[in-house]
Amino acid sequence: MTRRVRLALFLASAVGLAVVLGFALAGLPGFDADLGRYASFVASHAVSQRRGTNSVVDVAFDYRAIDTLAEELMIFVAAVGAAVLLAHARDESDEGQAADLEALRAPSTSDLLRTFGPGLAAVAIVLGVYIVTHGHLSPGGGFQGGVILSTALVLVFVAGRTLAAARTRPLAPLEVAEAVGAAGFALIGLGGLVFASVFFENFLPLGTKGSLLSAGTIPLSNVAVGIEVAGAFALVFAELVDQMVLGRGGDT
Amino acid sequence: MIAVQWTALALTALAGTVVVLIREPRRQTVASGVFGLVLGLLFFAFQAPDVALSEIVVGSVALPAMVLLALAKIERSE
Amino acid sequence: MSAPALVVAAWLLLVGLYGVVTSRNLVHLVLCLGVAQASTYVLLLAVGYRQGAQAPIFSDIPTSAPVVDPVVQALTLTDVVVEATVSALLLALAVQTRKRFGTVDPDEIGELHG
Amino acid sequence: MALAALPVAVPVIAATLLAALKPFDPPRRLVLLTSIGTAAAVAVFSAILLARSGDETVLLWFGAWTPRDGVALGVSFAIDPLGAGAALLAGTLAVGALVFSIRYVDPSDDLFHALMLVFLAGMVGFALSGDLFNLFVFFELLSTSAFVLAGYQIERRAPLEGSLNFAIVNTVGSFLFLFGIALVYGRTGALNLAQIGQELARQPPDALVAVSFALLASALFVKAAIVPFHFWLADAYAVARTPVCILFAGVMSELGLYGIARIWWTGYSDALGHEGLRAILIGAGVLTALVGALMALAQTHLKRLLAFATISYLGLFLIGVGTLDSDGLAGAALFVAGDGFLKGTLFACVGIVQHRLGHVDERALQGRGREARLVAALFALAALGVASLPPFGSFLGKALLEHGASTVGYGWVTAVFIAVAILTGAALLRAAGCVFLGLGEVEEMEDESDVEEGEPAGETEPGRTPVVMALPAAGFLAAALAIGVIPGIADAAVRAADRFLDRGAYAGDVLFGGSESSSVPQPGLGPHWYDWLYAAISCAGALALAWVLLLRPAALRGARRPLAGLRALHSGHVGDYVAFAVAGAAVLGGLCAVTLT
Repeated sequence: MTRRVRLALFLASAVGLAVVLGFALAGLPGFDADLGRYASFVASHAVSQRRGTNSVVDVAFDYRAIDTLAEELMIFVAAVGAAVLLAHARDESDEGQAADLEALRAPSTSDLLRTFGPGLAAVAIVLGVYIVTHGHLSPGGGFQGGVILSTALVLVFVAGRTLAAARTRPLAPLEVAEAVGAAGFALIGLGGLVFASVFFENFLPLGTKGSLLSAGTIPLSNVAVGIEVAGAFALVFAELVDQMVLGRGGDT
Repeated sequence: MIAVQWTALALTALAGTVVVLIREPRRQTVASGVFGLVLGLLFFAFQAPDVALSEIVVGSVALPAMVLLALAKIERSE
Repeated sequence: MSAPALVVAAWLLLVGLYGVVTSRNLVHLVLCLGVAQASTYVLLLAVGYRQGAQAPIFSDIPTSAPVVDPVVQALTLTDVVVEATVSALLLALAVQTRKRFGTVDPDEIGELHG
Repeated sequence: MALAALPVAVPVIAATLLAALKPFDPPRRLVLLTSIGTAAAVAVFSAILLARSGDETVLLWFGAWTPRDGVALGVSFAIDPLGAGAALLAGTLAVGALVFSIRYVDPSDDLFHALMLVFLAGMVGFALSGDLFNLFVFFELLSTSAFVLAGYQIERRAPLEGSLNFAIVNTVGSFLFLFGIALVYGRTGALNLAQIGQELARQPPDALVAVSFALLASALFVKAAIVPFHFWLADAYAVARTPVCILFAGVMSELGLYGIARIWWTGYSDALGHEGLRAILIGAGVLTALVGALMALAQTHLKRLLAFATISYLGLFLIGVGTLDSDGLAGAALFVAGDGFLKGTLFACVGIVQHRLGHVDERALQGRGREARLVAALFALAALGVASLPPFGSFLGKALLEHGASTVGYGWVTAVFIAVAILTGAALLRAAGCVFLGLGEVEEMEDESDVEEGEPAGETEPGRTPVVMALPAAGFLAAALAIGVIPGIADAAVRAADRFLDRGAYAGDVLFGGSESSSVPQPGLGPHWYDWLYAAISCAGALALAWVLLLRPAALRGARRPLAGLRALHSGHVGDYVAFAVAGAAVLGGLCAVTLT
């Protein structure tokens, strides 16, 4: 199709879809309706059943933990996939690799980042760990904290330290972290089957509401997910940085 | 609806449209980061702090970082 | 009074898809997909929002307080992760596309046809 | 049953542990044994579930969150024979595909196996789940792993483009899925399919309910490659590695149709009109079947040919689902299983040809397959099986399906089935005649880029077929045959379909711990004399048309021009594909809103 035909087809269809959606959305309840039965049950029982004060995390990591397992596996696949999809580019520019790493160490990385990188990374690590471990109490959790932690890892990368020290497998610790984190969450689910009776059933003491060690397996799951997400996102960043660095060597 | 929600909704629609209309990738990435922040604000206004935090770390930190790294690669080979 | 939020959700979906269909650059396309994806967050949260209710986090409020729907928020969290993963994969593909085809313009990538 | 979590949990844990070991360079033998063993375990678990679910729905509430007063708190696997059967099909094909990959895949990329296992876990989870949002996450999980698997040969251009188109179009589909979920959740406040069904049955149908179903169906149509959502499939399947193609064509696309049937029968069947939906689904199925068959005829790239044959048959399966009848659904299930194994054989044969000769295009292969007699025989038999040669499973399934269609007043679809069997069978047999017998006059290749392959050319072994490649090909063919001849399988399928269609019984089992089934099981009928006649016409027609195509091509020159227009639509441009998908969603949404309420 030519660009014009494609646009015409899309615009006509979009108008049609807008009309259809308009009719459908008009049937939704307003902001003054009562909550659905599922939602109101969770809202009124989550804290007493789970002792975690953040009912969103209670849903994500307990009532619907299997959803979150599949979601964590998606992150796992994304990290593995980014490595796979970017792998062959690296093979090609092998010759330039050593020189690239040299180049990265010296003037190409901004001195500012190299100086303040570790400090920023430390802040990000503290913040990330806090958000991961307090997911069951306050907004946050393994995913959000994990992404923040991954930026810390990237700051270390961009500061040129890890890459410069790279030998054969600079990314191995990240690969292990993301896989072990994902496996850990699945094993927590399996723990429910082994120590209780059903996959993902809680098998730890619930503790008292509001304390750090409460809500049974939820904080543990958050830590596993945090490790996985931090490793996975850092891996994706690192793969792209790797691409950038090596690409420069190959093309100039 | 209260004023904050109205404002956040209007800003969201605007920012989303701007992201689509900017065709220059680097500026678009910046716009996309702003869009992520605006969405985060909207989600706070809709009493969803967990989602807001997620959207901010993904939409304004992780995604723009990935895009900029990818762009650096794409443009460098030109 | 939920109409404005629903209109914004539908708008983001359509405008994002418009960007996808007309895109001349895969990186631009990925960000447009992100806009369309954001429509689903807005819609889900709008479905769960209740006027005057608070966030479903009971550290500072009694468990009897009216709260917005915690379930849709958990769903939206998953949705945000989906966006991040798909974007990462598509960006990796875009980088490779640049390498193999010398372009990131969908109009000029024409290996498969018929 | 608590063990029902294992067919998902085991591959997940195995995959993540394989990835965790990767930096330590585990021995290749260990990786292969783990992955094949895990897939075999999934197949065994699924078979157990299939046996256990024969009499009552096998229920698993994750986290032990059983429902309270008819409100589902957690996520359930609600397993009946059709779901367990789909999981079993996925597990079995995965075993074959992984065995096939022993000789095929570059030893260096060991994460291939981890990805295959996650992909398998996603498919099994999708087949077993009884929760709408959980269906979505498993759907996304299998999609994301599929994007990566499709693009594995990333140093080549075609896989890259195929993977891109696949990822973008499917992601647009997932937005539609989420809109559908948000709408139905807003209305019912429920995510569990049984609970959604209970809530929707209580209220009069309106645009919201109809459109939410249409959006869910659109998303699943993308996966199931129904016209006009189908464009990405040929691009992705033509370029992926053979073991991946076996799973894509044999079970992944079919799961999209399974999802539509599951969502309709558990959630919407007592809320929306059946007549309207029947017309819509059968219409879409007929269109898809014909487009796929015609496009298959126009291909010379063997994998692309198989991809369009897959699209064509997905259309036929949709007709079966669309009869909204237990015979039709039972027939479709058997047809899917039989055809899935036949497609496995065909893809494996093409993979062997590629491995031995380094090409997958007829024009480069003409007559070069003369030595490969075993492969030729397997390919030709499977091609005739596709054209519904008795007693393959495809014959039995198709006969049952056509019986279902005629009981709901759509007997005329038999003509479509025969036409599609002739066209697709002829395309496959023509390819076989060209490659293995050297028949026909082959046009010059227009440009070199067309023959770019999905596999590394360096590892060809012209002399012989490796055992690990021949074994899956033959095994799949035997399985396709077994589905056609196991005594009582048609009865069992009809009983399973009857239960699948019984929304009240499903809801009772899931939400209230058991129920009396209201349906009276009727014995499934074996093929009638006219089914044998149809099969004879299909096979003879396919052979005759293949003969004409190979030896008298001039007779059909006139058909080129109309076909060229159809081919031009398959442009490879992702913008086109997305525009068509949006158009499809708008049309489907409009039709559902008008006819179902």
